[in-house]
Parts: sequence; structure tokens; C-alpha cells
Amino acid sequence: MFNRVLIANRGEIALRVLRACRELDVQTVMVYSKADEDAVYLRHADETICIGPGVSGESYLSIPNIISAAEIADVDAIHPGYGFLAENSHFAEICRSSNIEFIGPSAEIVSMMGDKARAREEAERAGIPVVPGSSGTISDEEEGLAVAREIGYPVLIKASAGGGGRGMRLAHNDISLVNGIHAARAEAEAAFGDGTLYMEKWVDKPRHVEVQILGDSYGNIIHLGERDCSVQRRNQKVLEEAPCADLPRDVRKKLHRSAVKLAKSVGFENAGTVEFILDEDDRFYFIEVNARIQVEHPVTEMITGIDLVKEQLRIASGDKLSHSQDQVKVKGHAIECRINAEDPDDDYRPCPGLVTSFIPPGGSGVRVDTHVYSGYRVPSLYDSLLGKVIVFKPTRAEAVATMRRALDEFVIEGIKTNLSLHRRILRNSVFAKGRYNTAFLKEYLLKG
Amino acid sequence: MFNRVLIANRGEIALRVLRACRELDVQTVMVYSKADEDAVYLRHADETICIGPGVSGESYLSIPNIISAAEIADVDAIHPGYGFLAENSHFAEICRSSNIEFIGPSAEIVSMMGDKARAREEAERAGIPVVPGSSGTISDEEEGLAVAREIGYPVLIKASAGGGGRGMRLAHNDISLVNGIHAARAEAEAAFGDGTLYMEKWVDKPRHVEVQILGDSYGNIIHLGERDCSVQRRNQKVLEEAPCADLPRDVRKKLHRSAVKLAKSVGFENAGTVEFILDEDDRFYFIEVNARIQVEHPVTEMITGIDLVKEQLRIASGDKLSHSQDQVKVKGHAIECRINAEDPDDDYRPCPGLVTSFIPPGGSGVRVDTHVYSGYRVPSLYDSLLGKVIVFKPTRAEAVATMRRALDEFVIEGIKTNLSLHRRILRNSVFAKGRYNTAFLKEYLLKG
Amino acid sequence: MDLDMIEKLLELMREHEIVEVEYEDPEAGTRLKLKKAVPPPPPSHPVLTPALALPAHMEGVMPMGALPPMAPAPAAETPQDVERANLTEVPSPMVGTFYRAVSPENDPFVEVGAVITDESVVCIIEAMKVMNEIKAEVAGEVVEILVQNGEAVEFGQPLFLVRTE
Amino acid sequence: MDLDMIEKLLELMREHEIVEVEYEDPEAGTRLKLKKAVPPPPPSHPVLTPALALPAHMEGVMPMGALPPMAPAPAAETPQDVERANLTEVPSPMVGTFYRAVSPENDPFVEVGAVITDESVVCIIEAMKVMNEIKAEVAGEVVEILVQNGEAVEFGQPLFLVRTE
Repeated sequence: MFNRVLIANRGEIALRVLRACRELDVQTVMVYSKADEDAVYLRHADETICIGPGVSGESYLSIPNIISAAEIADVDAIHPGYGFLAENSHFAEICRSSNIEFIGPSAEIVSMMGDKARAREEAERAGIPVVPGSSGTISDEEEGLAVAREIGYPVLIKASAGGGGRGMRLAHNDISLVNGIHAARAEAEAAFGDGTLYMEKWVDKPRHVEVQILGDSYGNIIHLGERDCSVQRRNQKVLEEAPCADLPRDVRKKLHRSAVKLAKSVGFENAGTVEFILDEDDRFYFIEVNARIQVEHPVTEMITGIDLVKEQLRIASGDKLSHSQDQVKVKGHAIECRINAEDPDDDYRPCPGLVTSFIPPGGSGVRVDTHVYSGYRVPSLYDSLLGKVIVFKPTRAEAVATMRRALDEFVIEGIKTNLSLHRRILRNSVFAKGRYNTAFLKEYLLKG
Repeated sequence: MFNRVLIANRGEIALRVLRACRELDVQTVMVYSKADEDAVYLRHADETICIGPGVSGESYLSIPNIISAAEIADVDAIHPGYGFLAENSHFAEICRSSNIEFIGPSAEIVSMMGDKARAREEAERAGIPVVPGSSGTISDEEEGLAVAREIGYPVLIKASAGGGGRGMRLAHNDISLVNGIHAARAEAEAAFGDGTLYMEKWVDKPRHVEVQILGDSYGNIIHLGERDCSVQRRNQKVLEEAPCADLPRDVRKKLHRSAVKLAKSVGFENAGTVEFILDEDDRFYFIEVNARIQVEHPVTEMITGIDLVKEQLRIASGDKLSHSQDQVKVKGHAIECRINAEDPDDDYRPCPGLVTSFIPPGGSGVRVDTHVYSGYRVPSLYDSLLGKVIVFKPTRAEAVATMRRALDEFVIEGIKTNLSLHRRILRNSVFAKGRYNTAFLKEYLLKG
Repeated sequence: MDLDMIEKLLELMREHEIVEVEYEDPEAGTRLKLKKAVPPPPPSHPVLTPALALPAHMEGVMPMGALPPMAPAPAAETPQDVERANLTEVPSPMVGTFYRAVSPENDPFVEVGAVITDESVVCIIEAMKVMNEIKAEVAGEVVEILVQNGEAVEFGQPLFLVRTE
Repeated sequence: MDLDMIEKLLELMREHEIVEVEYEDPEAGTRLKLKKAVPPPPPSHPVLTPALALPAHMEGVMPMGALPPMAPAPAAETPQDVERANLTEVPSPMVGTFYRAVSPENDPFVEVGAVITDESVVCIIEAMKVMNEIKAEVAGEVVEILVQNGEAVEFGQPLFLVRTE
């Protein structure tokens, strides 16, 4: 195991990684920006280093500053968390050349999976179903029109380097396709410096289900079951659960096998997620691979009893997987609610500021992952995630009941949050039945 | 299930019971004293009723006030929590005569188990080993001397109505025995209004191990494994764990069987604990039965996955036990630390006051049961328990590591607490080995 | 925070007839509270609703049954026309049911306008089937009866408003 | 807070008919509450003290390595005997290793007493094997060099103290 690890992130995931390190007796170095300098969670690190001003580009996204801090603090490895530099292959590369272990997949895998069109090709090669679409990228309008004629409208134009819905357009006919290609290319070039596009058939109201993967450096790959992440708002996940509540046994098995097959075929190492969409007939299609720990990883930890961040640390330090596939037992049901600082009455606008009172829920079956406390000031510079409430109970019905009471007793004053949205989701009858898709929030809750 | 339950307690256990009720969709009525009127946890109840001034005798211990509140609020049942009226057979009796279900054993069982000499006799009758001593009570010095001659010094003089170490004396010879009998009788009369005494041989440095019992109204009794409660300070439990870390398999089995046997022989119903002491050769002796939910119940919940307070509610409402003995599977390891408002530098004197900052630990494997938050004022009138940190992990070593980091990240400012004591226990090598007895704290930690 | 500022605040309070000021500066970590002498606010506790004057609002939309509505703030119910001086509440000394008379056939112990002594029985509170006669513990004139006959009352809940000499 | 101030406060309370004063200054660790004899006040609002000046001390005995002290606050390094006027710190613009000279054989860029301009190179900070020349960005006289040669520095850490005109 490593002696000393630098945590190149902030907020709840920085604290999550720190907890895993402390439990493994690994020393921690936390880097922070000026905007985070008063945060109490920094107290728990063995060493803290200020790496720049509040703006991320000069601190949490500054590769030179983070590498310098790692060298000064003499760490063996860097955990990037999620977001920021977690899927930056250049950063992974520089870590390697600096003799610092990057806790995640290799730079090559990060790069391959970051190119969505390339990942799609890899999935096709491995025999995993992908949404009908272009084989590889599309170079111009002509090619786009040809693909559209073949797969039929509506189609989705997507950026290879894409993420978070940017560089994405829906087209219902030739005219909107041509316009969409131009708009998506311009947006992708502006956002990612790369205007490469590909196309997929539009799947209406899909479910979003993803499979957690672990791979070690000896070629062993296992899956840890799936998560249903269909409760989304503008392509952003709001609530996740594991296992997926309504999935035929054979589909579930095929999903798991497909994920493992793809991970094996590309030589995936460390922790990652293979994401799929399912249409209303439970046909599934690969969409992408996330080559990092995800926000929603705790639901998988609860149903398997496996600590994913500790596994990341073990794998990166050269250990073999601590569980064989047979040893992974899925038990019980877990739900996670992401609590954001945002105003539910004003189009969920981010809402930073001073948290005057913060009383997290507790008791049986409740886990809270948060860096927030009474008196914490939510900076305006970073994302609005305040923390996550995770419940774990023997059955889904019990998990729903526990999450309801946990949300009801959660007190957050001083800033607006999305607690009320979660309270409504947990009392919605469609959600209670367990089968819902990515249109659920819009159809049942956001309309009013 | 009940429609509406009154919670006749305060603090963390009142919130614990409320959580179970909410998850079962049972309405809650919380009673409170003037000293607790500002507590935020009262907000979570469906109804709250002030039942008197701060002093317990006129509020939480006032049977007329609580029964009146129950009648006004039209509840089906009362949950007494622990302490206060939880083991008051008169209260259980009045509930029955008022057609309100008392959530606990019958008044007869509460009364029988409250009489320690009587409970000892019942154990002997059921063939459970008891510490050598008087058969029944001792009426005078002569009888005491005769018993002492038979079982040999040192002996312990105990009050039948006793609890918390009051009315208890250790005697090493005839003179201290005679003095001890007088002193214990006077103390017991003052404390309990009952000077009845009995005697036991003194077991040096025993381990304190208890077995959790559940019984329904159809005569079914199961056990939920044992807890090791040997980390004690002046007969007060400080830290508990489940299962007991060092117990030969046959002794463990016998302990469980003995507990079930005793519970069956007296017709025990609802939740209770059979307490034993073990000498250094793992010979065990019955000491007493606690006919109520206990502070340390969460460790058993964690290793069995069974919610004990929900079981109490189900049993009291007439349901059969939801698990057979075969269905109870003990898995993993749990530890609980009781966090008290007390000054570790001043003989652990209770330390009420304003909690200016309260940041509980969180993350994987950590459960916190507390009613405290930043801005809460700990009243000086009640016991000093602020809450409990419970950890659950696959192995004891992992549980210890998780508890260490949980204690390290727990921030409580404004008042003194025993966090530092727990941090020392969790880093003690004797504790780490898992075999320790009731002298542990005194020998290894309190001295230095 | 210094005395000058406090003095200035007090003057502003007088000028604007402010009775209570609370001031917090989380940045500086200071907190100040100033409160003027006013007569006790009248009766107010709605029966069997928590007498919890809760801080701030609970965030966002509240699901059904999640958190019961709070008792209206006492100040809101203060009758504006009563004289503020010399008014005292008679609080309930126990939890129970409030009765104004020994039985429905009898006259009430007191009506508004009645002049009472410390020893006057003003009502009955039934608790655990026992009828408890409640004495005023204060002398004066009954100005208002704050609870309806047959209503449940909690400990400390004001029952009568009495004008003392 | 001293007796004089309390006395002054009490006078103000009388003058303005104030019945209650609460004052907290967690920074100074002081808390004061003054309350006059008055009829029972209305149910008080529970104050969720948000004024959490956090750091303070951690409670009780800290186990080894449990909670290390935070990076020293820049202010703590300000020498107490220097004149406060016209002193400016030159902060480190990056994380790295501080060197006073181009190489061990060379003379330091500046010594105490040196007069510098905005453009003067005052040190080198090595980050990712790159030697970065750091300019003063302030003109004046170097009063103190706050970091040892070869020490690691974090972003914003004061490197030099400069007396400006």
C-alpha cells in the first residue's frame, strides 16, 4: 500500500478519499484553493497545501500546481476524485512521467474512453450492442444525411469529446440535421477544442443503467452489479439506486457480462462504469465508459459491502482484486439522493452562501457523505453538490421509507437546496413502483 | 400496527423511536419538558405536548402527566425508551388499565426482573449458572456471615432493587461484611425505598457479555447474538461491540441457549437483554435481565440487519416475530462509542452547556444516533449522553480502523466531551487484541 | 461591537418603538440581543400544537405529513386593544382537559369580569380521570378566558388573563 | 469585557427600558447575558447559533496524527516588532521550492536592505523541474526574508516583507 497520497480534489469526494486513506493507514496530503482554505475537512489531512486562487483553472485544474505540490509533499500517488482532472489523460501521463501513481486507469484508457466515438467503436468490436448510428465519426453533412437515411429519424448528433450535454443536438429531419451538425460542431469546438462528431439513433425515454467495474493490473475484471440512474434533470443525475428495481434476470445478467467483456477487451484497470440505455422493451445499448470513481458509487458499496475507494487504492498500489466474481454478493437495496445548493423555485439556479444550520439525518440504515456543517460557506466557484444521503435496507420498500424520513429530518438553513425535490420524488407513486425512465422527473415532477 | 404512538422519553432514544415509527408510517406524539422545548428533534413529531417543568420527577417521570398526554393525544401505545419509566412496572400496569399498550414486557415481567434477587432465583430454577451466593435474599448479618463462610471471601453485597452500583458493597472479611450490610441496606433504602439485600461471590475482573432477546406474544423467543460491554467506568458502559471478539464457539452457543431458556421459562415478551459475567476461564454466570431496549442496541442491529425498535413495535401490536432463529444471521462486526458531555480532565464530571459546533462523522460504515446539533444547549438536568457513533464493517480490524477515523473527524466544540477517551481506547493495544475485561479502562487508560 | 453602537441601537429602538433586536455577524462571530420590557403576550398556544416557536422556515416544499405546521407566533395573536400593564397569565399546572365548571349543568367558576383571589378555584383540569380544581394563584380581575371548555391543555399553557392591581 | 462595560450596559438598559441583553463574541470566547426581573417572557425562539467561528481548539486530547495543525496563517508570521505602516508581503504565486539564487554558487537575488522595483527578480521557485523567476511586483526596501533557501512554499505564502514608500 502507498505511504502517502495526495488528494487532488475538494468537497465531499476529497473527504471520501481521505476517509479511505485514513482507514488504510495511508497519510494524506490535501491540496486546496484560497476559496476553500477555511473548510473544516482540511483539518483531517496529515498535510495541506494551498495550490492557487479560487478559480479552478489556476488551482484544482492546474496540473503544474498539483504536480509541484505532490513533489514537495513527496507522495507516492494522486487520487483525482471525480471531475476536475479525473479524466484528463494528459494529467495521468504527467503523473506517470513524474513517477507518481495516478489512481485510476492508464492514460491510454482514459484517453480512449474520453473519445466517445472511439469508445463506441470498441464496444462494437467487443460485440456489445450500441445504439444504431454512424460507424465512427461523421466528417460532413453528406455523411450525416446518409447515416440518418439508414437509421431513420430522429437522430442524436454528439461530440466525440463531449460530456454534460454540450455539443449535442437532436434532429427530426434533414434540415434540422444540417443545422444541428453545424451548431454541435461549433459548440464542441468551443467547449472541448475538438469539433469531431458522431451520430446515434434517438432512443425515446430510455432508462439509464450503469454497471460498476473493477479491474486489477493482472487482467482480472469483475462487476459489482448495476445502478439505475434514470432520475435525471437535463442529463444530470439527481438520485440513484442499486440494484435496478425492475430488470428481467436475463437482461441483468447480459448487462453485467457485456460490461465485463468490454472492460476486458480494452484492458481496463482500476474502477470504472459502463453506461447503458434501455428502451421500453428492455433492449440495452452501450453509451459510454466513465474511467473514474463516480458520485453515486456509495449505492454499490452498500449492496456489495465493498469499499470502492479502498479498492482503487489497493489496485493502484499493485494488489490483486480482493474479491473474485463469485465472492461479490449483492444484498439489500440502496438509494442515494444528491443534495445540491440550488433554488427549486428559480429553475434550480445554484445557490451558494452561508449555511446557518446543517443537521444531517442519522440513525439506522442512513449514511451521509458530506463536507458541509453549520457555519460552512458554500463557495460560488464550484459545483453545487452539498453532499449525499445514502440509505441501505433489506428491501426497496424499506429503503424508500428510510429515505423519506431521512429527507424529512434533514435541516439545512441559510441557503436554498433541492431537498424538497427529493421529498417529492420519494413520495411519487411512479417512483415507488420502481420502473421509471429519464423522462420521469420532467413528466411527473418538474411540470408542477 | 399501531396508528399513533406516544414517545415517553427525550434525547437520542426519543429520536431513535421516532425514526422507527416514521419508517413504519406510525404517527408520533412526543412529550417534552420545559427544559427541552427548543430541541429541534421535536419538530419531526406529528404532535408534541409539554408535560411539565425540567425536573424529571414532574415531567419524564410523572406517570399522571404522561398518561394524561396519552389520553389527550389519543394514542394506541407508549414507547418508554430506556431509563425514566422504561422499567417501572407500576407504569406498565397503569398503561394496561388505561387501555394503552406499553411497548415492552408485561408489568409482571418488568417487576420480576426489577427484583434482582428474584431474577437470580428464576435463573437458578431454569438451570442457568449464577454466581455462587445467597439463595434468595439475606435477612440479617447472621445469614450473611453464613453465606460468606460457604462461598468464601471476597463477596459482593447487592440490593435487590439495585442498579447503577447503588446499594452495592464489596467485603473481604467478616468485619467489612457486617459493615457493608448496614451501609448497603441504608443506601438501598434511601435510593430505592427497599433495603432488601442478597449476596454473591466476587468475580475478579470479569468480562461483561449480554445476549439480545426478542419474544412475541405467541411464546416464540429468539436471540440476536451477544454484545461485549466490558469497557466500563464505575459500572457504566462506555463502548460496546458485537459480536464478542474472543469467545470459544461452545461458550458462545451456551450463552445464547441459556438466555433463550431463561426468557422462555419466565414467558418473556418484547425486547430484552440477558446479562452475564465471564471469568478468566470463560465460565459464565447470569447476573440480570434488562427488560427494555438498551443504549447499545444498535451494534446488534448492525450485525443482524434487524431493526430492534421496529420489532418492539411489531411485537407490541400483536405481530409474530418476523424472523425465526434460523433466519438470524450474524455478519460483520460493529462497535459503538457513547459520546458524553463530560470533562475528561475533571473526573468525567458532566458538562452541560451550549454546543457551538457539532460536526458528526459520516461516510462508509458509520452510523450516528444523536439529537445534538450546532446550537443545541445540553440541559444540566438529564444524563450526559450526547449520542452514539456506531461503525459496521466486515471484520473487527476494519471496524476499529473506521471507528478511529470517525472519532478523529468528530468535531464538538463549546462543551467538554469524552471523545478523547474513546480515541485512546481505539488506539490501545489490549483493546485492539479484542480480549479485555471490566478492569480494562481502569488499568490501561484511566491511570495515565 | 462596542458600547457606542449599542447605545445608538437603543436610541433607534426607542425612536421606532422596536421591542427586540437580534444581531448576528457570522463573519465576526458576534451575536447581540436586546429586548425591551413588555407585558407577557396573551394566550396563544393552540391546543395540542407544539409550543415550539421554530427558527426560520423549513426549506422548500414540505411533503404531506412531513413536518407539521408550526404554532402561529404568539405575537401575532396579541389583541391590540388590551392595556399592556398589570396583566398576568394563569398557566396550566398539568396536562389534561380543561373544564370551566364542575359539570355541564353548573355555572362556570369564573366569567370575564370576575374578581378573584389567589385561592379562587377558576377551573377544573381532568387528568387520568381525576378532576383537579385549579386555583388562580393570583388576585385581580379576569380579563380573558383563553381556552374553550373541554379543550386539551398542556403543561404551562396560559388559561386565563388576569389584570392585577 | 470588563466590569465597567457591564455597568455601562446596565445603565443603558435602565435608560432604555431594556429587559434582556445577550452578547456573544466566540472569537474572544466571551458571552454575556443580562436579564431583568420581568413577568414570564413568551416562548423563546431557539437560536441556532450559526455564528460558528470554527477553528478554536479541538476538544480534549488529540491522538497522534489525528488532526494536524493547519498550515500556519500568514498573519502569524508577521514579526510583532516591525512597524505596521508601509509594509507589504510578496506572496508566492505558485507551489514549489524556494531558492534565493540561481545556483548555490551564485549570490542571492536580494538581501535584507536591498532596494527593489516591481520588476526585480527576487527569487526562483522550482515547480515541475522548471525554475521560475519571481518578480517582486512591488517596489521598496526588503525588510525581511520569510522563507529559508530550499524550503517548499505553497500558493500565497509570504516570501518577503517589503517597506514601500
